[in-house]
Amino acid sequence: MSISDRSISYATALYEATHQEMSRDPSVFVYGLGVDDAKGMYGSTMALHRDFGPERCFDTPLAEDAMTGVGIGAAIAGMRPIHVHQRMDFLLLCMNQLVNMAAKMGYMTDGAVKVPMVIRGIIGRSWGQGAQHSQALHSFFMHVPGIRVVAPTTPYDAKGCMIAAIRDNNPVVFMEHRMLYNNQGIVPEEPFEVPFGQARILSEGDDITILGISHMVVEALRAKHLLEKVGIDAEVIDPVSLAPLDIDTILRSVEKTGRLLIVDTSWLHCGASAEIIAQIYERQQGSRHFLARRLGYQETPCPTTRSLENVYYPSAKSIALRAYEMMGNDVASWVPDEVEAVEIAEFKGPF
Amino acid sequence: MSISDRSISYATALYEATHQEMSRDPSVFVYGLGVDDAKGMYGSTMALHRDFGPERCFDTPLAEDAMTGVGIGAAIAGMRPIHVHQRMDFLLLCMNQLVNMAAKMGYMTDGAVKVPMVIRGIIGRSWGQGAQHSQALHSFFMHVPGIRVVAPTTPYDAKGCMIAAIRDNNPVVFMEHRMLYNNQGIVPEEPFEVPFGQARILSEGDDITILGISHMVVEALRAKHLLEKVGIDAEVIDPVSLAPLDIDTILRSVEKTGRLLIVDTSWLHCGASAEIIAQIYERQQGSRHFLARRLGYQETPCPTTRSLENVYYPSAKSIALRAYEMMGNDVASWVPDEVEAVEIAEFKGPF
Amino acid sequence: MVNPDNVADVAALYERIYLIRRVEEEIIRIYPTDKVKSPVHLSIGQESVSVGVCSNLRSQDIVYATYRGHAAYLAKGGNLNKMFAELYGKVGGFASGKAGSMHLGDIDAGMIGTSAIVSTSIPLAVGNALAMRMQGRDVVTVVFFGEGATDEGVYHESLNFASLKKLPILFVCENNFYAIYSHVRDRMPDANICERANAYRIPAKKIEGGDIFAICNAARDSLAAINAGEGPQFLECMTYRWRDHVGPGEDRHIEYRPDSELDRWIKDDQVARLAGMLDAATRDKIESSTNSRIAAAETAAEESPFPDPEIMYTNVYQ
Amino acid sequence: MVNPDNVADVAALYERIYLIRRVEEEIIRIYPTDKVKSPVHLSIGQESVSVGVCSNLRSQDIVYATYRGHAAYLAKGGNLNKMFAELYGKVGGFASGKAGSMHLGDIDAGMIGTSAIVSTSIPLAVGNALAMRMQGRDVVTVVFFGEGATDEGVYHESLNFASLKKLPILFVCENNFYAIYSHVRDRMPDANICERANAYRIPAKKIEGGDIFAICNAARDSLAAINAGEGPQFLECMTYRWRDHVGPGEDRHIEYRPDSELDRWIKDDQVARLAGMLDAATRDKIESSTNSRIAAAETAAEESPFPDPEIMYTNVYQ
Ligand SMILES: Cc1ncc(C[n+]2csc(CCOP(=O)(O)OP(=O)(O)O)c2C)c(N)n1
Ligand SMILES: Cc1ncc(C[n+]2csc(CCOP(=O)(O)OP(=O)(O)O)c2C)c(N)n1
Ligand SMILES: [Mg+2]
Ligand SMILES: [Mg+2]
Repeated sequence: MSISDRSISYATALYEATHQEMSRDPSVFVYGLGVDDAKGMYGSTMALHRDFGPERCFDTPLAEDAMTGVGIGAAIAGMRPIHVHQRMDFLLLCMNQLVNMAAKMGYMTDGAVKVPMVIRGIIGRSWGQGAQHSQALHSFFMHVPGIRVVAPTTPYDAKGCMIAAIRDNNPVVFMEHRMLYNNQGIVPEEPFEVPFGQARILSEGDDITILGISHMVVEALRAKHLLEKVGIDAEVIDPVSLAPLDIDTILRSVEKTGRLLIVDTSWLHCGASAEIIAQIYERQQGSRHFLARRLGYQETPCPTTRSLENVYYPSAKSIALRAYEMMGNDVASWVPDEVEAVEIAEFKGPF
Repeated sequence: MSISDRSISYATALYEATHQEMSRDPSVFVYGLGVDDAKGMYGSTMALHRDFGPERCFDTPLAEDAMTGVGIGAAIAGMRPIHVHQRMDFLLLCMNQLVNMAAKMGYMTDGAVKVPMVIRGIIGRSWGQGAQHSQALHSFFMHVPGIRVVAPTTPYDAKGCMIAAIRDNNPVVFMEHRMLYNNQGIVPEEPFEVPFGQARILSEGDDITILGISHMVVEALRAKHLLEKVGIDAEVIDPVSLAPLDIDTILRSVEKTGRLLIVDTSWLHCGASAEIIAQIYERQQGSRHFLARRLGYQETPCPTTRSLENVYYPSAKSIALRAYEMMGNDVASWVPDEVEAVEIAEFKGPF
Repeated sequence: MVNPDNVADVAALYERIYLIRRVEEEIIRIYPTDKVKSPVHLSIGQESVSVGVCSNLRSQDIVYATYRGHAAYLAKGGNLNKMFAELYGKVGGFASGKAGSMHLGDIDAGMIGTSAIVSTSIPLAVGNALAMRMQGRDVVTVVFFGEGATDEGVYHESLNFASLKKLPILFVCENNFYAIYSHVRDRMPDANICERANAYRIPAKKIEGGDIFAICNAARDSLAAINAGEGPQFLECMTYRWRDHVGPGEDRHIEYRPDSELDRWIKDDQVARLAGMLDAATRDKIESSTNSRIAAAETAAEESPFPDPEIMYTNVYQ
Repeated sequence: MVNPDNVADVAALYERIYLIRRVEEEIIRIYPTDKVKSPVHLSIGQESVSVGVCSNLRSQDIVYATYRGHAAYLAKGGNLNKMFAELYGKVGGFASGKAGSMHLGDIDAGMIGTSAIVSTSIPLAVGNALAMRMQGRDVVTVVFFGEGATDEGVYHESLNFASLKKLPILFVCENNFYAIYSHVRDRMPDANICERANAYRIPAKKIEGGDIFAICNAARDSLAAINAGEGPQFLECMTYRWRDHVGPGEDRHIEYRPDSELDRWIKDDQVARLAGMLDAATRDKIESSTNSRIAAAETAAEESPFPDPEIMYTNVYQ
């Protein structure tokens, strides 16, 4: 295996990025509940405290609000903190610090201070996580000027975005979906940055644009394969970064296909999917028709039982069916093959 | 003056609604920082503690998070709390309780408990409020299933929505814009409910639909008058309730005018304006062209100085100009008259 | 006062604590079959806290607890069949499978649905106590939480407010030394939880060793003080979790805590202690009837169907 | 140790405190002209806290304060011209008018921008102290906050963490008894702020009466302890706000506090006290130079232009 073909997991990619940046820059440190425990945040912070000492990778009291403020204060003082949250839901405890302080300190001082901080929020989906351990809150942060939001899907982007996030001079909400952690992908060993604000066309197609966010990119790719069997050629886009958002790439794709299906890992109302449709529409201003649809969590809190969970989250199948319908077909006329989402089927904990 | 012509202010309407409901139902109580002080929340809670006793209208420690939880627990136990926040920005301190608990307790118990609670959030705009005292966070709550969001503009709707919110069995975020408090309007004395999910066409027109949210409805009406002078006939819509949202009424208007300008009291990204455009577009699916534009806060934190504040917020003038442009005109070809927003010009505190 | 020399007292406690222990052992047994497809946080080793406190409660009293809530739910008299069906994600559960293990609760049993976000139920319990006062109802509210929850700001805000208003509430801290794998000494400069409660002018008592009789009696005294209008009371009950933080497994291999520490607590098992105080006949009777109840609950849960998709959309709004 | 018998010491304190008092009196004078079109939270009556504490600080030390931050800013050596221009919303302000009175701060003076959300700067100050430790820098962090801020959960989380990590930080509570119109007794079962700090194992001292010399000396001792590696220290300085919570006005008509209480504090005015300890010549010199500085700052602020709209879009991201 040549170096350039090296395949590692998403979790390892995060780990490697963090380790490399900590080696390069002594101002980088990692903290949060459990970052130095034996599970090392699904491996992504594993043993960093051994390599860099307990001052640069430390556990904290259960105090998301103050610990966020501590990170902001440290960032203002020249450090580059990475604050890790086992569940993105916990960010609800520190919205005040993130929105009122992190997003605004640079502006309120007219640039005299900056807040270079990474906030890692892990979307907790696996099974039976229920209403409070399954939420993705990217739209909140997309709403607020002063915060960047990235949601890489591939190990390559996980590494490149993490390095870019650490080096960025602004608070960056770094959204990770737990079902991506074991995904493998080719990732260069040397450090590199994936610049924010550039969407990726993961797979070209002429008939319909399917934009997935985070783990939904994986499902969208699976849906593409299903759709191939009925002669539909889907283009799959991963925005990678949500704020800034690369609307140009999405727009070009939609202008080609005339159809846009957005699949989010959250609810739709006032979500990323609404913003993308609104921006596409504002850009086009009726210059050309296009069809647009959104898929995401059902508009309910997340139920715990599997029979409802299976319906709650979009899947390759529900994406394919919606795309099929958008191509003018009757959904009743097609039963897509069952595709197993291995990362979901094989999940057995650590819960 | 006959009873039916009685004109009262927005603040008085809120007060009257609360007073009437407290008289009717002993489970209603009001709490929050300063609700029982001499200013009585701009008059809206004035002296309730005298009429109903300090148990039913009380000040609290500065503890938005726990005090929200206290309200939720009391609501579950059969009370109907009204929690008042002097600034909507402070809701950032209790997002966890609102999103993880209030919005979900009913669902997580499959209806065994309910959370009939009103959360009053006052948008702090006046002058020089700066980045942390001027935010409107309705889009956050619109995103989350299980929460209702209303933003009445007129004294009539303020009273009717407040009564409906108190009687509703769900958490209701009740958004009030400070520049509306002194607005006068005709309001029946007897209690009445304004049902959620019904938009109002405040003023009919054929050329363009201008949808304002909260105080922006007032500015939209002013813009309509400006536009009349250049022969443009705007229809002005007030959604009144944002979740549920009456998309049908908006859609009908847009189908008539072919143009939709949404003016929000917040940022645009993933905001109410994005959601409305997305829903309209999903409903129409290219069946007819329409133009859509959004106005709102500039995509920056709110600056304190007046010279920037004046640009930061949409105004009658900026709305009129945008509408004028959407009618196919060159904006450089028209200088609208200056209109004074009296509620802003005359504002002198209490800050 | 629970009397260790009174067989009826001991038998009543044993019946409750044995049920809880056995239910969780069954969960461990069943778990690998993937019937409970949800995180479980077992109380094994900690049962004496819930049982000791709840043995003093009346049916109208209200309990709030945490995601580690099996013990509290059963100690408060929760419905075994509904609980198993809920763990299995079936319509027979009290929340049709929408809740699962982390959101156990049942208003009929006087336990409100629990939260998976540490510390967030505490102010709700305070709000419940406030409502009881406003409604003039003779109800005491009890809230269970781990020592980790005391790190959170909302905990402090809640204690301050409860004390300010002298509300009828009993705070029960189940101090098992760890929050996941993090020892309390790595989270507090000094684990002086009672002193901190005192700083809010809340009388607090620490009970060592998980001693079920001491817990019973301390709870009884605290409840008496609450009923006498003395305002909130606080118990810090030292206890120990035998299993991993989440899931059915043991966790010795993780090596975040000394084996000897765990072994010491296992030696002091309160279930075994109570069992040893009863004669064989009494014990057998309790055990066999308990085991039949559990078996029946499992069968009922098996037989209950999964909810249909339409159930998803109910009770989002009330 | 500040020596009341040492004229130089007294003169230095007077120069600082007189400046602050006069600046705020000027704000009161100017306010009706609408030149300061923004809420102002005056420190009049409370100046001795900032001046007493900051008289012990070195330029490299860092201060965090609140929306009631004029006194702290000037006591820390803030730039008068930039401050006036900022209050006027002009480009000459340290934040080009984006900050205003509620977000006063100036990294050059070692005071980081303040927050209008009560208590939210406290963890930032703790983070600053953490960073100084990590960077091995000889810097002490001081954070000022009102007694109202101690109600908030984040305050507790911050104290706990600072003490856990033994960080070099001085917490200074300016206890003026009120949060807006709400007395501390209506917010805490007992206003035992020092005891609560002690519960986090942070040594705390209460200073009565706003006594500037006592504050100076207590701060000096606290800073010495911090420099000796003893971790965070705490001062509760009793003080009093003479004016309304916000705005330039008096507030006797609101009747939320007894006139006699205010009168007693006015009688103990620390500005007058220091003035009385100096001979007329020294005093005059300080006063006239101060007044010229203020007049110059006002003129400069007048002359500075308002920011152009493009300025709005700068520094949203860095
Ligand atoms: C606000 C919040 N932060 C972090 C977590 C992750 N978490 C789940 S349980 C737990 C430990 C809680 O410890 P403790 O309160 O002592 O309860 P125990 O699990 O020991 O019963 C943590 C950190 C969470 N669920 N909620
Ligand atoms: C989190 C939050 N809650 C409420 C407010 C409204 N508010 C502004 S100042 C203030 C009083 C704060 O009192 P204290 O901390 O004692 O400071 P002081 O004003 O007395 O200096 C309140 C409640 C706020 N700004 N932030
Ligand atoms: Mg614990
Ligand atoms: Mg105060």
